[in-house]
Amino acid sequence: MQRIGVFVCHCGSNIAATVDVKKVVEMAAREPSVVHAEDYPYMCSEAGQAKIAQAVAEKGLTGIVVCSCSPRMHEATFRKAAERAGINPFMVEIANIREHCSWIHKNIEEGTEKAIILARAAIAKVNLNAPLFPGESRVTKRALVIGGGIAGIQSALDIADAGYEVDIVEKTPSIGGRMAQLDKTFPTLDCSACILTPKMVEAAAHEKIRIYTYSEVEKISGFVGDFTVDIRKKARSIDATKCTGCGVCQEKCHSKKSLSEFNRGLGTRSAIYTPFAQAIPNVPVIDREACIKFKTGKCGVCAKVCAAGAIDYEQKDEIITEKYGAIVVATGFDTIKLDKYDEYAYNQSKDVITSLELERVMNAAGPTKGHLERLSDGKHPEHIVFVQCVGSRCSDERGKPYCSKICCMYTAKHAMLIRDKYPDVKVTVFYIDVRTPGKNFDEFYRRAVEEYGVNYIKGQVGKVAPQPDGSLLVQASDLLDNKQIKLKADMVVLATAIEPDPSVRPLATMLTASIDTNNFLTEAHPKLRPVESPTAGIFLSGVCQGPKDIPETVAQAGAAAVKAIGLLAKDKLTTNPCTAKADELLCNGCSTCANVCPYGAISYETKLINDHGIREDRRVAVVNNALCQGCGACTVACPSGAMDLQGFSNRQIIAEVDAICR
Amino acid sequence: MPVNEKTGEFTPKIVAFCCNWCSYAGADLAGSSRLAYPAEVKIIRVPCSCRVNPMFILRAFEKGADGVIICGCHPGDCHYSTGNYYARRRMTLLFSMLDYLGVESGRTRVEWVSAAEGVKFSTTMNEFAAKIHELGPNVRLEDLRCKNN
Amino acid sequence: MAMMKITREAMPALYARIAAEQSLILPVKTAGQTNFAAWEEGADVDLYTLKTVKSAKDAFFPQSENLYTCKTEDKKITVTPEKLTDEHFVLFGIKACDLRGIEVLDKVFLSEPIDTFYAARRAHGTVVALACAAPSESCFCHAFGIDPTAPAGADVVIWPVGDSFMWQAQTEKGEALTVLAGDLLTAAAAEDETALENARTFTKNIMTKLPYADLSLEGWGAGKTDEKFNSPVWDTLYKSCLACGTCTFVCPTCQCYDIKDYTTGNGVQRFRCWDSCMYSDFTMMAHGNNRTSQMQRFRQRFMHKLVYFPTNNDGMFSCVGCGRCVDKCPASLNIVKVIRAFEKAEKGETK
Amino acid sequence: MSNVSKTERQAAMIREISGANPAKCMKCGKCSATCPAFDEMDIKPHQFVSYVQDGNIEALAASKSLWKCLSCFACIERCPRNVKPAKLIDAARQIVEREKGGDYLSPDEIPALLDPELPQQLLVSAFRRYRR
Amino acid sequence: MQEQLINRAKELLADGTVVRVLGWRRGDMDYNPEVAYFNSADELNDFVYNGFCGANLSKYMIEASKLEGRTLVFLKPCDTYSFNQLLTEHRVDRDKAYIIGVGCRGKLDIEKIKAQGITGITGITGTPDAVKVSTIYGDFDIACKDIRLERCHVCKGKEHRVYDELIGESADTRDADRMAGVEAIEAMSPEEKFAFFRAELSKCIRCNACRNVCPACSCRKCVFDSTKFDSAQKANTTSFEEKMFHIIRAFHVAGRCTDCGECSRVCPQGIPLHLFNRKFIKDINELYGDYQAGESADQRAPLVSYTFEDAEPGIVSERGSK
Repeated sequence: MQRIGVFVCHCGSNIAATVDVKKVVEMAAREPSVVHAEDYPYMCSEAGQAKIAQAVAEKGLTGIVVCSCSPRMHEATFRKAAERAGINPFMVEIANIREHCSWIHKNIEEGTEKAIILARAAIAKVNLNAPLFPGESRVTKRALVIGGGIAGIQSALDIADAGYEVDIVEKTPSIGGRMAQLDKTFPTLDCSACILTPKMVEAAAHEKIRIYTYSEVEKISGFVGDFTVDIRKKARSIDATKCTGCGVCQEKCHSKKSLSEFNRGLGTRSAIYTPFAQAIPNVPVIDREACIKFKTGKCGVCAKVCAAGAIDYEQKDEIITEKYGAIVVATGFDTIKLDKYDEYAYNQSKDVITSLELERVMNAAGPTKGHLERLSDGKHPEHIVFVQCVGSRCSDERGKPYCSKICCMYTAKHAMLIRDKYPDVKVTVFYIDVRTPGKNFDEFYRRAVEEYGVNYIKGQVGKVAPQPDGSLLVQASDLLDNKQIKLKADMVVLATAIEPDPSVRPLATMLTASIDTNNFLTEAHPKLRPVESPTAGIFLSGVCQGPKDIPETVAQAGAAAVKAIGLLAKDKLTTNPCTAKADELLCNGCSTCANVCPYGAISYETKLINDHGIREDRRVAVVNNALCQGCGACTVACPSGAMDLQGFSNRQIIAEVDAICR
Repeated sequence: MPVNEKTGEFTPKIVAFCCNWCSYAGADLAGSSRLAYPAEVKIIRVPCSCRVNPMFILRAFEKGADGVIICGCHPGDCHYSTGNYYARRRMTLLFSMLDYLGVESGRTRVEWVSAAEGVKFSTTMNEFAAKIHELGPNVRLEDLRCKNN
Repeated sequence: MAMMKITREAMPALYARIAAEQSLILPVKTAGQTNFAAWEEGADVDLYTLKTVKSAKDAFFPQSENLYTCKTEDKKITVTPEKLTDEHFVLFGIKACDLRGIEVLDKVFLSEPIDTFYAARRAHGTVVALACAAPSESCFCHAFGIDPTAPAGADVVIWPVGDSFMWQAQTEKGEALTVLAGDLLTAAAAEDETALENARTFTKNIMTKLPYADLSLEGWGAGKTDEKFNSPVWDTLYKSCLACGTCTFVCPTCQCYDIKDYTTGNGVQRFRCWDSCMYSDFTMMAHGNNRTSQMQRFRQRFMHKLVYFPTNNDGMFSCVGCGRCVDKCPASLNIVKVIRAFEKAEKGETK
Repeated sequence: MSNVSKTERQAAMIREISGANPAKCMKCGKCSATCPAFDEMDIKPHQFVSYVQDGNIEALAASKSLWKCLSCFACIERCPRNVKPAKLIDAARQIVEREKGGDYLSPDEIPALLDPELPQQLLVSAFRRYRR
Repeated sequence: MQEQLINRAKELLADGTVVRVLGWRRGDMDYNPEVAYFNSADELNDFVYNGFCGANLSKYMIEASKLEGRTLVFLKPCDTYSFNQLLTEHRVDRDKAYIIGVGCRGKLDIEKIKAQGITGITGITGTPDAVKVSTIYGDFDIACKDIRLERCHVCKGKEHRVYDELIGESADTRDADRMAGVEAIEAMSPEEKFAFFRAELSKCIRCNACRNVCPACSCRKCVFDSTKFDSAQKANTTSFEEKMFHIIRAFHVAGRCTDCGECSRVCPQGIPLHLFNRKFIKDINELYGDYQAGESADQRAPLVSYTFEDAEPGIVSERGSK
């Protein structure tokens, strides 16, 4: 039998006011295994903890029950105190007589009676507690960053600067991401490429960073500190070691009609291409779907013109297997498809574009060389209408229920830039609310209105109708004037909702990281652990976690990097000892437990088992303590009761049930 | 039948299994917000709602509990990502079986309570306790050996 | 003692009369199955079913009974032994085979050290036996020298004859019951006795036609351990055994029990309950089990009934030929198959 | 007192009949931007939602708008919040009709009046609107 | 068909495909053949296959899988579901089994013959449609459809789900609604339900026949035999005593039970145990989509899967006690 000490805390008057603490001590002392019981005003104080040490020394306690506040508050405190006193920390249980008792019950009799029962339940549990010892697992000192946009680049740079190796996996041919597609950035209006390119170069040049572009994560196994990842390096059809990036192949390529992904489909590119001029690496890829050589076997002009002999039509996908201690997910976003929004005529008129497309139109390297013109006829527009909240804040299945957060600001930016460069163009913005929380954000918006004369109208656009003369009829409401208005516009720009990049879903499955209903990765805690995934060793960077602008993304990327660095700085990880454990003698090897394990922590071995003298080879479950997080799903799935959870064992919980019901 | 000695009223025994991450924290919040609910409710902390074995529930009834409620994170919010989905199926089937055996269906309940829902925790417990009062003592699942022993 | 008679219509009144004085245990049909149970108003008494599912042994050796209760109060433990029965009861409608089963149990429980729980029940029970009229194909009581038409060892024997039952007290206890029955009984006439004799002859005649009429126990009995124990026959026989306890629990003579504790919350109830040597955890000890294979467990059961028990009890077999195992074994195994398999194997050997 | 409760009852009825929840409205005005009958309405579609929300049913019932809505359902189609202004309007119309009391027609009279060219939707809509 | 099976078994033994045969051996009555291993052509002369070979041999394959060499096993269509389920759970070794899918036209229940008041049976002979029961008290002709096992009235069909070869014709003998029994109970008031189950379960003698025959209850050590869980018990002392055992047993096999009906067949007290399992099956089908355990060996059982939109447990009280 255990020798249990019970310590009842007054918590000043927080507990003592509605629980007769002395009575709890008296009743607890009567329990068979209790050899010591006392009360103290503040158990969590130094003096309170000293009481524990003293009682352990004097009475030879083997288990401790502290009747106090929630274990979520001070369980760790008392476990440490026990450890210092020479008792295994897992021999401590807390009876929550504050949050679950004294604070909610006014009647002292009721409160005392309940506190006594809660104490008994904790005593009953401790009776069955066993010392537990945290395990250790090693940490591979290398991080993987998935996604090579500004979030991924920043995280990688920060981790690498701390002295750890980092690999970036980017699915497109170049790093840079969405930010590379932007023309200017708010609220400073500096050129996006001018601030991004140096970062890209820095990442490429960093001795600790390896960049796998045109590559995707194929398989992830392992656990925090020890992930094994298969990366598929797609065949570029170019030998990157030979390519000089001269660009002649792209000029000479006969297939030039593929839509440019980088220009959002507004311009074309050759079959052999680098997405944009500053691409890193500056090594083209051959789009095998478009390449004449691959389609017909003829052509091969790029190979002929390549002085370096870098073209390799035979190149195959390559699988690279690498170990990582931490993974940063920075998969970013895309804009939603507008197929379901017929009323905005996006699919009917070339002059209705998304804001991201406008970025390309405004950009000097874009399809119009930076000239603001209608994509249908190249004419200079006289009136541009911006529509806010297209697909954002929608509760129907067409759009997204959340606010995309960045649209108000970039629309103000676009309006301002247009008015600045082309003062003759009239700009009207239809908004529902203008949301500008951020440093210098509202000032920026006000400048658009006050200094640049952008016309903001509160009211949503109901319909955009292409007219026979090529103009667009915009029908909207002006809620402040309570009027319905019809405007003639030459271009309409839709502030299209953003959504997580579709690649995140299969990735989340591979990572066993949870995602929310909108496919954003879930953070471990929305306030206190916003850059960590609930799955240990996975960190979140950028829009994959939720909509955010560039400064926020960079800030979060840095935060994720710090968390990853914190992990990589450790040589060993201690693992939570409250893990599942299979009793080999009872295990059927049926795999039911493995089917419900969210962490893939259960595997099977065929072992020679000696079952009370019967020796036979049996398939039995083995739990990987480093992977197991202790949820207990397996323990209930297991019909024979072979699987049990240490610290919350079947018998412990049953003892608590019995103590409460007696 | 558990009876308050002074008032002579039926005072039920109610066991609440709360997952550590959401519902237990929700109960803590109810406490720190001073949102009262009957002292008849006693909480057992489990790591996840998927840790609740149907045997625990039957055991509680056998030992004289009059109501058992399981609280976990909202579907989709499980700390272990999927635990409450399994719990949901298990409990649905178990409750259906108990109903089939003629046990009053109000004696068992599952409620998803997040760490932020102190109010919901308190209202849920008040409602559940009221329901158990209405149903009276659990006779059909108790084990007579535990009575008076 | 005098032969009396009671009509079938008068039976309910008899039950009520007995039950008013003491508890009455008799075959009652519940949810389609007939088992011995305490009579209560409206009970569906069923004397027609030849074999109750379980034997009547529950009346003296219940499937589960408390031995004592430990109650913890603070740090004290109080132990309260279960009170021995001090109330009289009547066990009504037991068949000759089950009655022999009780005789077997007596050998076990009433020899030193005496089982006080069993002894108290035996002392307080009055046994009314019901003679068989229409044996079934699984009956083989005759192989153990039992006459189903003349149950031995009862306090009262009754015989179904036409619309009545013949009633004859065999002991003083039986006489007392006859007195209690009072005017419900009438003296039997000469023609009644003739009818009874005819009925018995008819039944005995049927016994000779039953499939197991020729069952022989030759080769079994006291002292046969060595010949049987190592026989290879066991190896093939046990294979279909499911290791359930059906045969044991329906058997009138199986007397093994386990002692277990039930935690009530404030202490422990120590109870004993029937156990089965067919169970893998039978006599489980810290080091394991002394019979590790189902073959060994299977062999144990039949060796015990047909060899060990006779060896220790003057040749008395601890099988009564009730045939319940024949009827109920889920795997269609039974003691007759065992006996015959050996017979066949041994004949083969001598051939 | 009775007036208040009547208003509340009516507002609740509108919610029930329409199956729409005006509280979901985020005041974007897309319904009014879309409405083909906007100019003829004294209370505009987006205001309709506020009126129901505020329990200002009397004014709503007295409005011209009630009878100007074409039931084209464009607002329902485009509403990003699933508030269904046209359904609210339709529900208000029903309430007004019900208060008048009495059926216009008995079911027996209907077949004779049916125009085979009549769109079925209108017919069903009419039944829904005018039945008690 | 019996001769065909014996001959084929002899061939397979002779050519070394299998080293033993798992089948049914002639009993001491016409109606009680027992499960047996046959190691030689000689022993196969006692092999029998008739209407009383209801026993499902799948579970015996757990032990047979541990033996050296391959075992020939005869599986009826419904038995193959159990075999598949055992395969899913790694409890049998497919390579150790040579499966002859044996034809089945419905199996007979001796209890139903006895329930007609027939006793003193000396012989049963017959065709697939009717049997002649000879007794010392006279002879009786009975139509097979009146004495089929409960499971045959709700036959899962004549398809074998797993086999190496097929011998014999099967027939789908379904003539009843599988869920009718469950629905009848669902329609009762809580008091009636409780009274029904208390009466049935009070008969239970905890002989464990239901558990031990059940192909889904294949645990090496049942929780109810294990001291680890504080659930070990052999028999209790109160009246509605065995509810815990039966509820938990049904729960443990929920989603894994193929509804083979062996539990009800073997219960010495005639408790309709299938009503527990079918309740779970019905709920699973209604709430999570139709699922038949053992239909194939690579299905994911309903209790180890989920969807985001699963019904909430509150649906039980919403549906109400009808």
